Amino acid sequence: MAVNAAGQAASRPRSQDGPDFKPELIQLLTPEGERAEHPDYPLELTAEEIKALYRDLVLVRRIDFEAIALQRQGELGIWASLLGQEAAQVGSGRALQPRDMAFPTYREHGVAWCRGLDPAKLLELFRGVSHGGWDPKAHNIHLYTIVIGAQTLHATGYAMGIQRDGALGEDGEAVIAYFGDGATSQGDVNEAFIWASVNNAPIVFFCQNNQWAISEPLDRQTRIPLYLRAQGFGFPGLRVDGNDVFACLAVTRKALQAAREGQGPTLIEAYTYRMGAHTTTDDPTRYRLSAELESWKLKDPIERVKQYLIRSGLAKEDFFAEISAEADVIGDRVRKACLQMPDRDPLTMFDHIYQEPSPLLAEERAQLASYLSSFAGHADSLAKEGTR
Amino acid sequence: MAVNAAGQAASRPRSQDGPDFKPELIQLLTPEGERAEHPDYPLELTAEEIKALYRDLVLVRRIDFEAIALQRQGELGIWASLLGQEAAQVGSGRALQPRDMAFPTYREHGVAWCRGLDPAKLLELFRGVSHGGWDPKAHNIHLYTIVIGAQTLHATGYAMGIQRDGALGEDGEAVIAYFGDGATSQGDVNEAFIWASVNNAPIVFFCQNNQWAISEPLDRQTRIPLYLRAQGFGFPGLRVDGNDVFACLAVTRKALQAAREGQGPTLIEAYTYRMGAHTTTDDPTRYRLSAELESWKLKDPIERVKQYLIRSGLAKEDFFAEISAEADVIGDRVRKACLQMPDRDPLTMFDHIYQEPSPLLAEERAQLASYLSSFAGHADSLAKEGTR
Amino acid sequence: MTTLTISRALNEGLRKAMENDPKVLIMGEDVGKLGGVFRVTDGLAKDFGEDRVIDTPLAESGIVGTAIGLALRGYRPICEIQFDGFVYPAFDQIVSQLAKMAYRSLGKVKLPVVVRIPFGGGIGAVEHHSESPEALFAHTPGLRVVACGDPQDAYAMIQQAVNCDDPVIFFEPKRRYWDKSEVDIAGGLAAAPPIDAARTLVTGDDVTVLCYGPMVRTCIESAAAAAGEDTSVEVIDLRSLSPLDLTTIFTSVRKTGRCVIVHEAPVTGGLGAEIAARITQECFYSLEAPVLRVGGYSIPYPPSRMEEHYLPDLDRVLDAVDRSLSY
Amino acid sequence: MTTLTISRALNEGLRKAMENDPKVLIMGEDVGKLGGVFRVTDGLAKDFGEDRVIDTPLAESGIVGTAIGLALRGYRPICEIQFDGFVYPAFDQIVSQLAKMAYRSLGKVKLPVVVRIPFGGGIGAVEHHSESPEALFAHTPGLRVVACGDPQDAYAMIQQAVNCDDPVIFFEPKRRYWDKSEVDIAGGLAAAPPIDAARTLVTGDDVTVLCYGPMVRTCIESAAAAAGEDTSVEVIDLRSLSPLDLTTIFTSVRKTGRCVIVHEAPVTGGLGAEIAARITQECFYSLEAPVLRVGGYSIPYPPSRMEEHYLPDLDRVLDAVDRSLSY
Ligand SMILES: Cc1ncc(C[n+]2csc(CCOP(=O)(O)OP(=O)(O)O)c2C)c(N)n1
Ligand SMILES: Cc1ncc(C[n+]2csc(CCOP(=O)(O)OP(=O)(O)O)c2C)c(N)n1
Ligand SMILES: [Mg+2]
Ligand SMILES: [Mg+2]
Repeated sequence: MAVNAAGQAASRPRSQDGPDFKPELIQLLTPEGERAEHPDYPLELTAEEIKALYRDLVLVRRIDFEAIALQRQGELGIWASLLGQEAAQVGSGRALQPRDMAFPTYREHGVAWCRGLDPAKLLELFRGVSHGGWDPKAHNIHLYTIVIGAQTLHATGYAMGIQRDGALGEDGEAVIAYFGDGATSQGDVNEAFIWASVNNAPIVFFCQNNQWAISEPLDRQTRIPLYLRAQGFGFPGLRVDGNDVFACLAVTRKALQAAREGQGPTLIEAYTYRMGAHTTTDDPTRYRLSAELESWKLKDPIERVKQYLIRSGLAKEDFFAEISAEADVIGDRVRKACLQMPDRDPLTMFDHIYQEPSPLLAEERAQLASYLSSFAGHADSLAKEGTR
Repeated sequence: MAVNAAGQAASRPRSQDGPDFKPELIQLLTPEGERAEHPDYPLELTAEEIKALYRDLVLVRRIDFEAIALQRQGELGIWASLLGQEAAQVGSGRALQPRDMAFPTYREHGVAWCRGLDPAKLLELFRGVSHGGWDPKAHNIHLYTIVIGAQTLHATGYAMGIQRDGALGEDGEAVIAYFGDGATSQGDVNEAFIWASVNNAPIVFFCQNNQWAISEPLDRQTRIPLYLRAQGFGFPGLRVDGNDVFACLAVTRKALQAAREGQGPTLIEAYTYRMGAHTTTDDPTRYRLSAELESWKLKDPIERVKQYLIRSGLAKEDFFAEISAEADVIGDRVRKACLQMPDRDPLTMFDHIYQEPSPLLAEERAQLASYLSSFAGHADSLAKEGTR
Repeated sequence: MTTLTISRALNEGLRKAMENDPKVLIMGEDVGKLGGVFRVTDGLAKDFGEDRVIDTPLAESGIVGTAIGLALRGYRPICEIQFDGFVYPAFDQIVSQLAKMAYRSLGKVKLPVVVRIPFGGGIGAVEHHSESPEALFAHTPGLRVVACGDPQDAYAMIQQAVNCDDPVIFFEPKRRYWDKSEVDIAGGLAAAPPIDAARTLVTGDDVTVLCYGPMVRTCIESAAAAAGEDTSVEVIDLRSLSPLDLTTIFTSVRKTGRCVIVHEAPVTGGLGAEIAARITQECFYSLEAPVLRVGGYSIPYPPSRMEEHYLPDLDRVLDAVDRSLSY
Repeated sequence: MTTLTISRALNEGLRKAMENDPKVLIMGEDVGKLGGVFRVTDGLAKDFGEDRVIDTPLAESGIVGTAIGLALRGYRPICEIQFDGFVYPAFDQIVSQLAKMAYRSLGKVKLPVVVRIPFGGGIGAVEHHSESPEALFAHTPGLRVVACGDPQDAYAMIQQAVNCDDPVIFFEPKRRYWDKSEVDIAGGLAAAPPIDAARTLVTGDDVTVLCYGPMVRTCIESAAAAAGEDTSVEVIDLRSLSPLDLTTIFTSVRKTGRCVIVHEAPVTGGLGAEIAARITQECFYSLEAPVLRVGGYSIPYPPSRMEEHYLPDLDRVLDAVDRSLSY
């Protein structure tokens, strides 16, 4: 692929967004639930594996659904729904080895699920009990990062650590960094591309292009398909059907393995759609047409696996009923965990600023303690409060 | 040029830095002083035009030379030499129309010259008399920007202003943003690429790849040729021989005209070499081999124009002697301007913070004024000073 | 007089500014069709077009950096930073470019750029959505830093900020966006105090309380409560955080001899420190008590279910007033 | 005892830290072969290899962001920011990530990252090379902010910073890099004061002078000059700018009753404001005079040929001491 940039300059307009340019969309399972083949991505899955993927998809959607309901009922401050992006997250999440490390945004509930993180941990954040609070090492999933793009640099640095640990090779380690289409505009993400490329770091950049950054459509961030960004930095980029869990699994697995074996970074653009609002505080009817949503409904990531399972005779109604029942159980469990989640002692807000609290922090903590205790049972202070 | 990124992913390693990939280097004048042709960049220059370019090259080198000497003699705090980059700067600088706007770094003395800025203005900055102090509108050259990459966003915003003013078209306006190879790693520069691309802004990104960012060689910033960066953002990039003033003129002129006519941004990588130290405080012998320097000496940007003028019979010895004499005059003038440059009244350091000075600034100014006057002729305060 | 929320008052002010001068632009994330996540720019894209109300790529440095370029071209851009915690990626462009360009050019360049930042906590948000970074900008010479506290100021000050030829960091009290009160839209700007003037909202003799942004309402309520206990509190809305209106501050403190400063930002290194230090220096012999500061603790903004214990409230203001009086 | 410059003492300290722990890395622009523009990392790339002394791409956000990732992997990265004015592109990573990760994770994540910043003016440099941004970081909970003022502290504190499990912003007094004095290399760290302790360098009774970084030498010289005029000045090097060693400060001020704070950063909103406010609050009845502040004016750092008039010097310190005594 010798790129003649001079020729390109001479032959404006640009070909990559011209009408003649068709980005390839890697697909292994059509929206109708038919298996497709791709020469570079052979994928052999057992019936059990496919069913397990189906189960993941259904359960993460159910957890998401429950969280939305909890937010509506005032139990969560906010929730960022993954609706529509289940396949991208489960496919890539299941491509990871336990030893690999994942760096999520705020929407990767499906990835968190695949890593084995208790969904209640996520609720803690969205309920406002903590800013995350889990141990990234426990399940090799880093804390949610809210500042757009910042985690891509952390992921790249972590990958540089893998190199320094000599943990490459067939059984080596790799990193996956998640981010959205909007995030590709941030300086940090582009710097991460540079660091990863220059260091040939073992990292997969997994961009869920859900077509929207809150109210801004993709064309506010780029005028060419996003996966092409990688070629400007000297590493491969590809676009996969983000609603196809098989394809997401296959391309991510291959990219991770390449990374592990020292072949450096890959950018994966998972072409998908944010079926819901940006978060529970957003109202997408203000900025997008329902026709778009309807067209994406036909590409639902769960339905096509179900169709495939049915058509191929791998699963019957009882299997679907069973998963559905399990989903309800998990939904219930999530709900209970949320409702029973204790509030933290306000004084713990002073913990973990430094490894050892400074005298000033100790003093401030004591101030708040005495202030709080002034409300606790002291008749006179209560009376005083009454006058205010 | 349909890029099959999936195929690219499949066929690791990457082709753009593989041994089979030869980036095209656009050249219209060989190091030996022979005219070359390029189908996309026909260039017709009159003898007078070529001589004028030669004059520019010699004069800007002479100004640079004088500034280095002034720094050595303690008259300037520091100087960033353009030695070796004269063709890139003069070629691109002369491609600009007076109405176009240039955004320089701290090394674009040759561009400043082409824009008509008095070199004494540059000395003011490097002497520490002001941080710039010229009016960007006077010659349509913005202030020098020292923070790496920051000016590329200003340039892009300015270009968006041109669009809003409706000042596009054959006689329209365009912007050129200068930056170095190191700068391509900054988030800001990549964000500028995104803004320019998404807005199809009338801007030329002119990267002088002088192979070094202080002590860091190019491979610390990228693993593929820099001009290829543009394709990741959806606009054309090309590499030109940065020591070839004809080629720099031709490619920049064409890219500017394309920008003016609404065809959007271009990235030009001027492939050149920093012949001197990064600045007068730098010691390049600590990090680079003299052999490299020697090999680039053979590609000197001035010598090849001279050879061309001689061979083609366009100029004789008297012309070169005349330019050389003029250079000495200008060198002298620059030197005098520096030596005669008045220091500013210290109290002017309080000027131009806001359009109207705040009371606090007025108070601080008065404090300094009275403090300074306490040293001025007051016998007792002088005596007091003596004891300290 | 019209009853408006702060959000709406800002919207009306922006509309006026855009009507008055075709060079005024709005740029930011989701400011167009959506009208901003707080609806401050609601309807403006529709009425002024996408060339003047620009949904930008998602990058704050790019927003401020290109705004600077547009200003160099003669435009008057108003940047919206979606939330306080997302201004940091633009920090370099603000501190090293926006703040310093007039100085760098010896006054030959003006950058009439406004950077709007919804700030402060109290809305139950996740991390990075409740920051109060004003002290960082107030420590940066070359910037004007202002905060509005009520709909009338919101309406007038945003227009004054747009008209101002200096760069202005414009803080909006996020949790008060939906507070309503009367705004004199017809009256124009003539009656509005200058953008760099503090405003005495409650007159009192015993203690001066200084505040701005979201704490204005809290402090007015505190003054009312204190009045019920026969303490006469003077409440001053600083409005301009840099430069400070020191004359108004000193005059009041010389009268009362006591001062409490209230803000949401951590007390340590916050704006209150500067004000306390200046008051102490200039009003040393008038002070009956040390200047007291009420603000956030020296911790990152806590998770939202704890924020009520973090944020200064009526009780903590009154407590400080009492402590001041006890000296 | 060995006589070393501050630059060399830092170099020796870094070398020790790298020898002691293979997880210690150095990363930044030109830190490798060149040894940094101030030669602080001279020879380290040669001795520890390019995998441990990393010449990074030219982007400060990338430097700090990837350092965070390396720390998450168990490394202890030391980032060099080439000059103070170039830390701003990394501001978001420092303030929103580095400072907050321990808190975000409820202590499950530690980020032992050191960000070294040569700071301050006085070297005749162009714009952006003479900034003093320490107050911005001191206002950011979760960071430790320290400054060394002499070779001994440089040697010990850089090692303590590397050993510290909190993120540390480490300010180095640029214009003092070539100041020489005795360093106890053999003695190790046992004798060194803790990294968060202030140090009394000159004992005195009349006025307390607080300083750090490049102003330490200035203030010691001022104390000597004042002694010649029978004024007994106590000079304290703060060393830790956040958290502050308030005990040492208060003890001294309670003794002297007067205090002058000296730093290069603009007085307005500078660290001196916080210290002055705290002293006034805690030592109110001990104060004979308001705490006075000596520092930069409320302007961007001026062109270098004016900097001598901008920077606090012996005369301005003594002037403030005199003013303090005149109350
Ligand atoms: C630096 C920064 N700026 C702004 C925001 C506010 N914000 C949160 S999500 C979002 C849109 C993100 O879009 P995208 O990257 O496509 O991810 P998606 O939400 O679609 O998954 C914005 C602007 C932020 N979190 N961080
Ligand atoms: C944001 C920022 N970081 C660091 C520096 C210090 N610095 C000045 S020039 C330079 C190297 C620039 O290299 P390049 O972009 O290739 O331009 P060149 O100097 O080679 O012309 C560095 C690191 C700076 N000016 N700005
Ligand atoms: Mg998106
Ligand atoms: Mg270079």
